[in-house]
Amino acid sequence: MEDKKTPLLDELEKGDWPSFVTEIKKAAATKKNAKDLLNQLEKSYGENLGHWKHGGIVGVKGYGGGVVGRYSDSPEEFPDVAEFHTVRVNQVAGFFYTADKLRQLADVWDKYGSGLYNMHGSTGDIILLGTTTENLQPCVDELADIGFDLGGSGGAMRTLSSCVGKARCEKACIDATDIIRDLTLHYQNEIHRPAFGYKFKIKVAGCANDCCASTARSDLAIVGTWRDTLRIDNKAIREEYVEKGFNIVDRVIVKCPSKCLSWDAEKGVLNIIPEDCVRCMHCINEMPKALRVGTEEGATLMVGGKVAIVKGAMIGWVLVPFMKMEAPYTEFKDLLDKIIDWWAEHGKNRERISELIERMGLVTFLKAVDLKPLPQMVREPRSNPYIYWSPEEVENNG
Amino acid sequence: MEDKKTPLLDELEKGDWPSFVTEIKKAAATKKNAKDLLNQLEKSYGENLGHWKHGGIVGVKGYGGGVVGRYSDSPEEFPDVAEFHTVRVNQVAGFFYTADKLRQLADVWDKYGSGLYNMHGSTGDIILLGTTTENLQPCVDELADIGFDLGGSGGAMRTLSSCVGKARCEKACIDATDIIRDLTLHYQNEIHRPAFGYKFKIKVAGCANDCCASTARSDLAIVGTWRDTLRIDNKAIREEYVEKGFNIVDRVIVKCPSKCLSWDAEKGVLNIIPEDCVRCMHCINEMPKALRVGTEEGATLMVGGKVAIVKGAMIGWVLVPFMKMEAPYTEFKDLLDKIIDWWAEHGKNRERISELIERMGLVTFLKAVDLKPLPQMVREPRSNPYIYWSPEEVENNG
Amino acid sequence: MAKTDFGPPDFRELIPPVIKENYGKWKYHEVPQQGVLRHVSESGAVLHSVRMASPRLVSGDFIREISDIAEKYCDGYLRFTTRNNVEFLVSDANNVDPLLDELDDKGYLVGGIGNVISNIVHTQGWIHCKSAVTDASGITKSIMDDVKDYFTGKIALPARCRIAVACCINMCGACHCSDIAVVGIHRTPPRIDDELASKICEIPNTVASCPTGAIKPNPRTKSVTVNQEKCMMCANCTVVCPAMKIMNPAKDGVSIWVGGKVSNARTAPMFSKLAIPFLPNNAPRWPEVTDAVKHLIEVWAVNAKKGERMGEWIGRIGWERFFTLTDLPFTNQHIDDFTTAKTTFRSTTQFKF
Amino acid sequence: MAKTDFGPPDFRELIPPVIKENYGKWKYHEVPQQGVLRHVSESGAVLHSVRMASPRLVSGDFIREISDIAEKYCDGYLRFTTRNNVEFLVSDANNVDPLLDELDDKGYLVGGIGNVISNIVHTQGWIHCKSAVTDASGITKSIMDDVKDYFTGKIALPARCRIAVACCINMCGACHCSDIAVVGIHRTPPRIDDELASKICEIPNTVASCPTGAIKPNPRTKSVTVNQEKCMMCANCTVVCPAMKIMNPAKDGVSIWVGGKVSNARTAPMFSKLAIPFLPNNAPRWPEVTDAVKHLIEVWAVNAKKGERMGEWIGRIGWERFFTLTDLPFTNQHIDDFTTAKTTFRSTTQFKF
Ligand code: SRM
Ligand code: SRM
Ligand code: SRM
Ligand code: SRM
Ligand code: SF4
Ligand code: SF4
Ligand code: SF4
Ligand code: SF4
Ligand code: SF4
Ligand code: SF4
Ligand code: SF4
Ligand code: SF4
Repeated sequence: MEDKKTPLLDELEKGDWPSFVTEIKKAAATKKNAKDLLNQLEKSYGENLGHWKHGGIVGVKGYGGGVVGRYSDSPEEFPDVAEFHTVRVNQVAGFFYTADKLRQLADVWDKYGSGLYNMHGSTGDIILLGTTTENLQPCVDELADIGFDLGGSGGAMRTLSSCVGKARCEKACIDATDIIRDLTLHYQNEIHRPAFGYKFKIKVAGCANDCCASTARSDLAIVGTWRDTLRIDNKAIREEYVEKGFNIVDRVIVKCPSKCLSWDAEKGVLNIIPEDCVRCMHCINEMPKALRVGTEEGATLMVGGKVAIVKGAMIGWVLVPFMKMEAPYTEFKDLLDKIIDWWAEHGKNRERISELIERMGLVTFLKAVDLKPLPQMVREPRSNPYIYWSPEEVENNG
Repeated sequence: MEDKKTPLLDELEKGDWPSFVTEIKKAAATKKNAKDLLNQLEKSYGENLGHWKHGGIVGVKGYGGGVVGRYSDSPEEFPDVAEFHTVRVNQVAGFFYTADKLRQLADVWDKYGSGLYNMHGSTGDIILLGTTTENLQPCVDELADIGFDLGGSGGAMRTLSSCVGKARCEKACIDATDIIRDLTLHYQNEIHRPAFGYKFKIKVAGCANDCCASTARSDLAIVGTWRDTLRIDNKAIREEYVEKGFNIVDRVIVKCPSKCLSWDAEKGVLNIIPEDCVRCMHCINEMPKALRVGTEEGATLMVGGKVAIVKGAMIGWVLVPFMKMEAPYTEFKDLLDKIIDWWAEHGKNRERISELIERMGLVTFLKAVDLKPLPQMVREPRSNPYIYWSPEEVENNG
Repeated sequence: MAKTDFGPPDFRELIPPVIKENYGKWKYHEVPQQGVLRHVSESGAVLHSVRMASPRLVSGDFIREISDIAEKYCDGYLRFTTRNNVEFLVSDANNVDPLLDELDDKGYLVGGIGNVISNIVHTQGWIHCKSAVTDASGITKSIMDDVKDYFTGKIALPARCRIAVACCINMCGACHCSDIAVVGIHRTPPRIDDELASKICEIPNTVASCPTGAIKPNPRTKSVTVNQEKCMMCANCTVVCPAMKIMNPAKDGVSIWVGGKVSNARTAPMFSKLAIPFLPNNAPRWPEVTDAVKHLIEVWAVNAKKGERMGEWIGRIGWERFFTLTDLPFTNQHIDDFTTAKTTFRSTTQFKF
Repeated sequence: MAKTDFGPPDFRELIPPVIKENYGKWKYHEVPQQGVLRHVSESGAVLHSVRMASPRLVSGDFIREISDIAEKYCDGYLRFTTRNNVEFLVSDANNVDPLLDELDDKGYLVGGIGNVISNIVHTQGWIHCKSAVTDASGITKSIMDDVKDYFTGKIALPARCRIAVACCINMCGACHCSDIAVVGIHRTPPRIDDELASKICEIPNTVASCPTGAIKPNPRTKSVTVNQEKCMMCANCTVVCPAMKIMNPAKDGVSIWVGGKVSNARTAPMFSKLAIPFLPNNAPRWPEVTDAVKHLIEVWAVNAKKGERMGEWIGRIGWERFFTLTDLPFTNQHIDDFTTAKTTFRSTTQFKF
């Protein structure tokens, strides 16, 4: 392998933001495939064209997914990335690591792969970026030895991820990291052996700030909330905020989406109409030392988040307004199983759950998963007068 | 014809609101068809079932529409409404009448019809309610003698209607009644000889209060507006309103949708950010003695309003943000002709213009009628990444 | 051959002199009392308009009677409003009170201006339409009898409330954008007379007429079939193909929709949304319907802020709260499943319990 | 046979003692300086988290280096954020400043907290994905070099601004809900290798893959045809059928979308909307793209009120004003024509000129 020049990519070593090119070069110092990755990438930069081939399925024993096969379309020119498969390694919940754990991982990957990583992929996995077909099995075996298992790919439940949750956040209403730990273990088979028509993603956010973008990009999002009243420490409001010049009216009161807050400047007291609060988190975000989430904690389940392919992007919508989330999360798992069953039965190839619901109707879906219609599920009732009545509903209703 | 009892309908003579049953009875005193209408209606009330037949085309010489054929499905039982056609008579713009004109109308209708009217139909016509096939032609002839012409029906331009406009309203920014008078005369052929695939409705509202529900129920709505700044008489605000206890902040300032108003209580002055005003009319509505519409008057054209059949209801949307409306309204007519041409060319049977636009795409429509895309036309740009590029656009753009 | 295409009488010949002179010069108006508008021109000229309720479906007697009244007090000038009320155009201010007295004597109701319930916009019903599921005039009369104190202004309201009634989902009027709309509905799919259909049905048109794609050609019978699970009982096919019958007196009924508006004042125009999917078609006075309408008005009137129309009030409190405050059940029927249904799904965790 | 299905390491064994002890008991946090979070527990215990920028695509050297740092200052404990920054979890408050110093010495950037531009969420690009129209890592690096003062907090912003970059419209990430999203796009329809297609194309799947229904089977060639007027160049068919090729280096490019968000704070989550339909794919530093992003940030920063995110600001001023303030052209491409397009049409006369 000759030492090719990469003038275009070198441009991306300039500037203060840490450079991925520098990282690839670091790996390339010892790894031929990292070097050829750089070379092929330089070619792409020159031509405005990627050089990975379409297709190519690879796998490891006992798993149906977790690796993404990748082949160069110019193997003669870039022989060391002729095969350059990705290994999706299930991340630790909350993305917590120790130095030791990371070094163990680096040791294995130095041995079998490019020495390049995505920390982390958008779904949440540790992406080990590039190895050969031959190296896959031993790599995965040794990852197992250090306690790392594969994540999901293909028509499977995908690797679950969450925000940091109760581990490091005062706002968490549910134990986000424990939930994904528990569900990940419970659904190992669904994650590792693609048997669905398409991907199914679950993400867990401790509260409505949604620090893991769960409603935007998971088929089922679990978002922490509370049922009682948020906790107000008026003394702290006065001392930590108002008396220090914080404009509580401008910053909080007028921005409350449900207009349920008022500030009694005379008494120095924040009043709330608890039943009107939509638990948007804003007031708590603005005055973290004085306001806290309520104590009757649970989750809102949001179904259907995804990006555009095929029927358009969707932000997940309310499926269950409130569910207690207590280990072992049996109520949740029962519901999830029903959802997956219905989707498996009716979903077409490459049809996400929200597209199936759109095609068959939300009511049909609710019936299938034994949920009652609730106004919380919709922004507004229907406006077009095309109303379906089942014969039973006509009988029971006048 | 025996004198049947109508116990059910008699119930509707009770109460203080003027009773249509009483009206029918008044006509029935001299008109056999009114009497049988009552009888058939009583039967409908008893059975929860209408008794008009499906179909039946009738017409008068020189016209393709303007009458709605109607036949009883029980002609033996109700011989006097065996034929009971409606005549749609084009109303006077602004619904203005004199006693003489109304009496002339009543004389003709007493002679040929049931003596029953809808003043007015939802589209705007005077509905002469019920006559025989035989009487249609002489009735229409004598209506012509007193200056009344037919309105529209079927796949035609429908009878135009408007609010009272400049005739009696200080808010009118366009001469609504003159516009429909002019357009009605200009489009007589399109109104009287159905040649379209479906109905096409035009309504004109003098301002955004839309007192004739134009954007909700016309394929093309002309809504008055202005381009400069609304006129503010601060003295009148103070004297007629604020000093009389009118809470200008609660009633006006906080309700301005674009938050472009502020009240300087000290100076007694209302401030406006003119370019932010969206001309919603609210502040003017609340303080008619102090605020007035601007002086640079014109109209916003809204396309596509309709109810649900087939593809769902639509509220008309902005097609032309601002057009001067000066007689003889040539600019408007040119645009309207292009719209109708495109619809005629591409529309399917029973496809309203908004459905056609939805099917073919708003951009295709804009190109066909020579309008440039404007942000005013949409609430927001697209969110799904399915972008069409014509080969020319690709050429001209990088 | 008769004269054609001459259009309606010219309004300019039918307006009173005060309007002719002050056309386009009106400066402001006030409402000296409910039912009376006083428009003042830049010239100082004044026009009083007195608004009187009309049943819309009227007799020649009525036409002649209002003509007589107009002659007596208004030099013969009058008009109708876009909601079918009568307006007497009084040029001589001295005539206003005598006119009001006469109307009162004759039992006519005066009102309909501003924050009130004005006349109901309604449709033909069994009186003249073949598609009618119910009778719009009858429901209108029954409701207006009950709410007439809101028309005359005897009871105050937070804002105007526009009611519309349609006898079928064709909704000839503005039901789809009304504060309260009453709409006749079917709840059973059409029955097909295959024999007849094979002769007269234009099958492609019939198939195309179905908004939900429930109709398929049936080559065997040379007719069509309806997929019952997809049929939303809209009756559109029955307009296109006379061999499809959907009337079902035992099961048809009435639905109620709320929160629409058409004006652009403050808020954009809004569609009405389903509040009550079914009430019985209980002629001659539809007590379930009138009770429901009254109930909706009362809950709104008590809870809305001044100036908040039905849809604006619901916009502030949210639909979930609307259903608790009105104590109406939320059912399968409320959830949209038509083409843009997904835009109605609540894709935020912001909601009230 | 190897061990399978055991799942990832248990996070409970990888969190520092202070977290173990105060798990679920955190009371509040503050930000003593940009890049540093100070979480305080109900017990009074304190945890400092120091956030450091990462290029996401990292080498073993990087992994070892951050491990070493973590060992030195954090007993080896660290984590990554959901936007791929590194967080050092410092239990001993005395270690915060030395850690910051070392990071500074090594040239690492610290920041990303609160009303800033945090790390860009991006995708594989030419580095690993076969569908990439552009290189996400390269664009990300180019943008972040330009806006790093917003990351470190050197320049203040009205609110947080989340940027995402995707190399194709599959948008692996949250481009569809980001304050600013950069997305690679095609502008020419796929070319079909009929010969190949006749052999390998699963025609029904390919037809079904097209969101706009542009693909029809072609029985003659045993392949498919694409209706060029309906094709929106989404490339989805090329994923399903390898005989369809859409890459076109001369015409492909980059689009920019704005105003999305995912949090439910104040306002509901929002989709990003098209701001700039096309910019050239100008590697290695995409100056047109970085300029556009900077421009958008600057116009927003100057005009938004404190606390207003991009989409909230646009929501207040309206899109028509957005286009005038940013001086961006409004084109045919901005107008939606997908399935729910009509819900984007402005059905009110309320707009700004
Ligand atoms: C690696 C990763 C991007 C990254 O750099 O982080 C990725 C990479 C690919 N995604 Fe993705 N997606 C990745 C997260 C996402 C996300 C974000 C998420 O999961 O939170 C999304 C949006 C959310 C969603 O699922 O809707 C996403 C939406 C897609 C789509 C569009 C799906 C849709 O329904 O619209 C496709 C297209 C497809 O499946 O055919 C896709 C397809 C792909 C493929 C498999 C395309 C292909 O066939 O080659 C990419 C493989 C690239 C490679 O060579 O590794 N990827 N993809 C992410 C997975 C890493 C991980 O496991 O952690
Ligand atoms: C008479 C009138 C109702 C009334 O009592 O006022 C009426 C009556 C009928 N309408 Fe209408 N429509 C009447 C105004 C409307 C309006 C309101 C308007 O024009 O402002 C609408 C809603 C606005 C719109 O056009 O979208 C309206 C939307 C419909 C529709 C649904 C159209 C759609 O695109 O969704 C139909 C169904 C059809 O055309 O097949 C329809 C069909 C009908 C038919 C022709 C049904 C039929 O085939 O028999 C009705 C004839 C009844 C009869 O026996 O006279 N009518 N119709 C109105 C016309 C009177 C007039 O000329 O002044
Ligand atoms: C007479 C009439 C026009 C006509 O050509 O016939 C008319 C006349 C006036 N309207 Fe209207 N409107 C008339 C139907 C409408 C309609 C259409 C409808 O109801 O079908 C609307 C739209 C209703 C809706 O949004 O659903 C309408 C929405 C308004 C508004 C805005 C209301 C709001 O949403 O806040 C105003 C402003 C106001 O009241 O201050 C207004 C104001 C007025 C003013 C004050 C205008 C003026 O300065 O003269 C007129 C008298 C007030 C009144 O009646 O309350 N007019 N007005 C119509 C009387 C109908 C009736 O008999 O009740
Ligand atoms: C560390 C992290 C969670 C994790 O598990 O990794 C996190 C942590 C915190 N978030 Fe977050 N958020 C994190 C990603 C997110 C995301 C997801 C994303 O950006 O992809 C969002 C949604 C963004 C969106 O809406 O598009 C997010 C929306 C918020 C919000 C609501 C912001 C708003 O719209 O007003 C808050 C509230 C606040 O800032 O006061 C918040 C608040 C916080 C707090 C203050 C919570 C706490 O009390 O500890 C944490 C530190 C503040 C900070 O970073 O500004 N976090 N936060 C993520 C850091 C990402 C990074 O490196 O920059
Ligand atoms: S989503 Fe809520 S609980 Fe989770 S990290 Fe963000 S603020 Fe904390
Ligand atoms: S959480 Fe949101 S809705 Fe509830 S009181 Fe605070 S700002 Fe208002
Ligand atoms: S629409 Fe405007 S101009 Fe016409 S009557 Fe109503 S308020 Fe007056
Ligand atoms: S017309 Fe409407 S938008 Fe304009 S200033 Fe008045 S209230 Fe505001
Ligand atoms: S609403 Fe239906 S039934 Fe009533 S008039 Fe219109 S078409 Fe006829
Ligand atoms: S009633 Fe409506 S939904 Fe049912 S088959 Fe006929 S057209 Fe289709
Ligand atoms: S956005 Fe497209 S090109 Fe980029 S990683 Fe995802 S699928 Fe591949
Ligand atoms: S690129 Fe997309 S729109 Fe074009 S044919 Fe392929 S799937 Fe259809």
